[in-house]
Amino acid sequence: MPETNILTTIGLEHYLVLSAVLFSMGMAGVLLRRNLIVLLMSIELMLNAVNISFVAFSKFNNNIEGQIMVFFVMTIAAAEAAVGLALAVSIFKRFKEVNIRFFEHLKG
Amino acid sequence: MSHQALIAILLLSPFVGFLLNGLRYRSQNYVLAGSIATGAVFVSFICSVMLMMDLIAAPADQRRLTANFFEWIAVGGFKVNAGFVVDQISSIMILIITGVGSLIHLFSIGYMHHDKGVTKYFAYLNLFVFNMLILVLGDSLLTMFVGWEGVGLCSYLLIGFWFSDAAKAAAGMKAFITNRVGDAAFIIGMFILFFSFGTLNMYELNALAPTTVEASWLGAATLGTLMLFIGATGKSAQVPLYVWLPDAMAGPTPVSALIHAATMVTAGVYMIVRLNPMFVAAPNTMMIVAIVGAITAVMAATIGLTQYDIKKILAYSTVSQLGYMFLAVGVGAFGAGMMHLMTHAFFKALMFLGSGSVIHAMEGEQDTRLMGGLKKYLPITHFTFLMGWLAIIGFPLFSGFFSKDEILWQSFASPRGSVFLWVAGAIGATLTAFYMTRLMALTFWGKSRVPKEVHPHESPVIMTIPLIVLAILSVVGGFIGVPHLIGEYLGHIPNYWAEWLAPVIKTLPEAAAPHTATQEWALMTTSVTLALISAFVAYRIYTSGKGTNEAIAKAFGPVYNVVNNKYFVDEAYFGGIINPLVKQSQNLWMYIDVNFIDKTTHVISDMTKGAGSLARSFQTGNMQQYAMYIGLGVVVVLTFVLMR
Amino acid sequence: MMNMGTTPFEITINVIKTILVFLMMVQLVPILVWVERRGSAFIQNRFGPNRIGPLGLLQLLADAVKFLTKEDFVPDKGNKYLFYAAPIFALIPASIAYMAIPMSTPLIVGDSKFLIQGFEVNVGIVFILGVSSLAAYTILMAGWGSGSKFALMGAMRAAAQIVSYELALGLSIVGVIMTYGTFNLSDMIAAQQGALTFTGFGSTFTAHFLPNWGIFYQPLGALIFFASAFAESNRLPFDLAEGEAELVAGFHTEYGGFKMLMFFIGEYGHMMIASGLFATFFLGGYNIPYTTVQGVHDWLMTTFGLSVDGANIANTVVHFLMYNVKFLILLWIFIHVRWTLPRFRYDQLMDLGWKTMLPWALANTILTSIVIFAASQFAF
Amino acid sequence: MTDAILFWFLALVTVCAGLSVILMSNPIYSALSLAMTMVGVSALFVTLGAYFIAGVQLIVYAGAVMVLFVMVLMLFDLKHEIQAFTRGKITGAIKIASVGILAGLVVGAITLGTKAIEAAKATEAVAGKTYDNNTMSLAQNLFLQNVFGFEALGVLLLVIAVGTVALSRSRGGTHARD
Repeated sequence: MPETNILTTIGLEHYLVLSAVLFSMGMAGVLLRRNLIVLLMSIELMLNAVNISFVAFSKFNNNIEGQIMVFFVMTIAAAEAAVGLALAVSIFKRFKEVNIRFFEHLKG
Repeated sequence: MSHQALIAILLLSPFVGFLLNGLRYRSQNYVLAGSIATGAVFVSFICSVMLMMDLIAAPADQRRLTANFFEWIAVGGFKVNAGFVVDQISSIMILIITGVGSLIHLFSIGYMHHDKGVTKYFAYLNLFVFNMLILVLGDSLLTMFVGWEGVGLCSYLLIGFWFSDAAKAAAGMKAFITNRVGDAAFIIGMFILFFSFGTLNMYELNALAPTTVEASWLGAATLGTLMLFIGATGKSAQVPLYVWLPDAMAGPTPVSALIHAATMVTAGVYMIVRLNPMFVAAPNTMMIVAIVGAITAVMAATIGLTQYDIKKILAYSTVSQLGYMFLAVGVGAFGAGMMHLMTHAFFKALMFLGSGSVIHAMEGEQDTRLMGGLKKYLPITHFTFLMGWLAIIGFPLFSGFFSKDEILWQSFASPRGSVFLWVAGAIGATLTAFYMTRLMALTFWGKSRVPKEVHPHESPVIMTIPLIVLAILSVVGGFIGVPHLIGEYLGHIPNYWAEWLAPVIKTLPEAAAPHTATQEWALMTTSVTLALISAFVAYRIYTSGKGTNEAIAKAFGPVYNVVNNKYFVDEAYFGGIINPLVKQSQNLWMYIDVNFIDKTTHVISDMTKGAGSLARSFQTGNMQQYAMYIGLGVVVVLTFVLMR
Repeated sequence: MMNMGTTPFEITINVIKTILVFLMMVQLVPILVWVERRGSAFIQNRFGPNRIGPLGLLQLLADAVKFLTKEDFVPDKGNKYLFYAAPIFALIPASIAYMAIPMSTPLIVGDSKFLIQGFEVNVGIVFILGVSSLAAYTILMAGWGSGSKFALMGAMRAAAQIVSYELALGLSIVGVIMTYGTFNLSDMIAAQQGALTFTGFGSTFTAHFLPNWGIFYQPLGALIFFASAFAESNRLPFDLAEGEAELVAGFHTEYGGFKMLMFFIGEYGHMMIASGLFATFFLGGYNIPYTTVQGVHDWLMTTFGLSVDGANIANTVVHFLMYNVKFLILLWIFIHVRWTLPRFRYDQLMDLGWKTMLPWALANTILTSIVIFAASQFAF
Repeated sequence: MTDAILFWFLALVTVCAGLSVILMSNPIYSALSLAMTMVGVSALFVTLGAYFIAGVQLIVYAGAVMVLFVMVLMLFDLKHEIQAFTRGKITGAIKIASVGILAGLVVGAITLGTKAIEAAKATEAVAGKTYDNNTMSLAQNLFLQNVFGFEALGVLLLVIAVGTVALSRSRGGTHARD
């Protein structure tokens, strides 16, 4: 394997590490934030991180299936965001509350 | 235009008609709906004629126009194309379907104009024509089955067209369920054929059919064709699955003419003719086909003797005539079977439309005991009905005469025929003459028994034109296939029909026993004479007013009772199959289900409940805690993977 | 994605060209403002600005000075950062998107080839749609940052309207994309040369009296695109966002001075994108009707005796003029519509978008795909 | 070299924007930062040669999904959260620790995994699928090999659309009947 400079030669690892960092940040957001909508946004962040690794694999493995997966992930993310926001809006309208701890009352 | 385009237009035209009417089904504009529907079928008819001319122009051994639109199913080695074929057999069928079909559509405009659901009615009718064309043109059994189910659906929809009447809705369901029994067998037949021959394409199947005759009952061809035939008994109303057809008369009368007389019910016959090499290779199946056909022909005819509903009589007559067709194909006379299919389509459609005209005139009354003497009110209907009557009783030189005579002769003379089959056929012919004459006498002749408040009137022109056209066809239609013997006698009329079908009909491998022309003349004369005598007797009885219900019942005693109750077949089905099934299901529910299955599930559910109350302590409702569990789980899994 | 050339010379030219396109876009705005004011005056039987300079043209300069010297005002309840950021962000999507529209045939001098557009994007349509969809943020930022109910309401309306009509807009283009089989705007324009020619069903029909424009293949798509473009650029009859009667001035109620001017540039930028895209998709782009690019090139060479390079340059100039003719006519239509049509009600606007435009655009897509499939499969 | 600069720049932008998504106490800033992240991710897709996906990312995520988020947040009109982060010191510590461990593990897995991939590639040589990176091949793959998934997603979207309308329908509004 030829000597490569980590700063100037960009390879698969770079994208994957970036993706991992973004994913962990999203995860931290989901675990730590209390605003329901910020939670949803953190999930979007995680999905985007995954998308980066998909496209990176697609490019470096010469396989277009990765981009197809991104396509699917985007669709599902859009669907999830739509439903999540609709739920958030209807709950907000009724209870004027977006704190995630409030939802403990829904456990039944 | 290329024949692919012609076939595409032929198929799509009724479908477009269906969409145009179906999408505005609430409309009550009967003129528009009727014009769209009739126009659509008429376009198909023109296409059929053009295709037929193409076929005639082609050399005799190349008469096959195919159109493969796309590959429909491809799973491993199993491939089915959306392929459609016009050849000698299907070209006749499409001409009948679209030709008779457009006449019946035309008739419907007049017949249904007062109905609120007229647009829906025409949409269904067009959908039926579309499905029937798929059934007929499909080049594989699966494509045929699509049409087969499609026509079943349309039949259900149209029988129950006036679904607000519970009895009529029930009749629709009865037809549907009875057909399901046959369809299951049809599917099994397809499985067997595909398993044994590796294809469902009918041309390939015919080419692959065993060349030697299968003596065993368990051969692939025998079992497969037998199953297909059981499917056909459902669709074509043969013993033992014929019970739905008489009830199907609950639908509008033009529907009975189109679906339950001219086209759909003949699908079984068509299927057998289409697969004739396969059936020829299975003599055991053919024997059963012939016997079932003969039994049906006689049994339905006897039931027809006692009915009083004008449409019921015609329905039993249809069942009986279908029995003839199966008798014909069962003894290997495929050409004769097809011929009778065609002539029957003409005269039975005519008679159904005629009965429709009568019912129209009687303001909805169907009971022949309240008719009589309608000849003077309905001259055109009477005259056309008369032509149909002459055709069906086999009056010499009318269309039914040629086809029925050919069937009777073949049932005797064919190597797979026998004298018993001929006797059954002759009895059937005699009975046919009797009950048809009875129908004529009760309806048109004799004294009027019409109630005072009803004023019969001749139907409008739009209804009488189809009657006249069909009457002409019923009279002259037979000359297209004049049997050799009579043809010679009448001045060397060649048998166009047999010549046309010869390339696609496989001749029986057995050598025919030698028969003389004298024998043929003798049998023909016998059957015709019997029919004419019985017709005369019936005329005398029923025009004199002696043929009342009570009089006949007294004369025949218990026999009348049995026949009048249709041999108690419906009751037998209820007592023998349906009620025990219901009862046993109830027993299963009351004892097995409650005591055994429910208790087992209760034990399991109690266990789950217990485990659940344990796991419940983890369910705090804090979503972020759940997410944390997931994260920790991922951490554990990843650690395990990395440490490995 | 962006091909900025290989030699330093080409790179320099390309960078300068990008800046030029941006400047051209920005400089067109004052002229359009003047045209709009004079045009509206003409339509309403008034004089309009006619005092300063010939035909009142110097009014623009005076306006600019006025805008620059106005007080830099921030509402007390507002959010300062968003309030400042919004007008700046308003410029970015509009200008980036506009740069991707080709304005003339590539200029070929010797071995160098220069595209007459900011930069070429292979998936041009997706790029332009994507970038211009970012415009919703500016409006939301402005509305929220102003800290005023009117501004927020206007922003909500505008954003909802943009998101809704983006669907119809995107779907109306799908038919075009399918017709030409490419996302590349230059390829699309190249496919619209000459006389109207339809190939399919195993034969070719040519209508010599019509140019080979997209509008003849996709009339419904063109109509929907045209209407959605009005909504996307918040112009009348869809300018609910700034309905004066109920919302004072919508999301830029609190803005004034230079920031207001930047919103103006953004709005006119969207108009220009819409006009440019409409010309590209449906009116043959920079093509001169009935001719091909090569045909014009040959004609220039034979008629004026130009060299190949000279003809190339002349060809580019001619086509650039042609593009601008179409572009300006479309811009005039935008202005004309604004001053002649009344405004919709908000529920009518939403109904039109979701219940009329969207289904029709979908129907157009399906119909187009069926026709394309049938034309390639069946021959009569 | 240029692609390295581009990558580091975009990585910086994305990570900074991502960080501000989870750190900003005003959810509107979070949302706007997330939009910025989306744009950055889209640009990263461009550096990876996935132009169409980049455009779709812009249209779907940045242009539609995030606009919805921002609109909803502005409708709620939450100026500041009183408490942005969860309380609970122990669980909080466990959460942060699990995230940290996760990140570390993933990075470790990547460095191990990519070496394995490189090794596998070296043995596999160049022979394999030719990677025709254009929209056409993407479309062909999507509509030939993955058409079932595509259709299933279509059904999902329909269900979601119906569900969302059912959820958010309310009395009043512009189309009130009662």
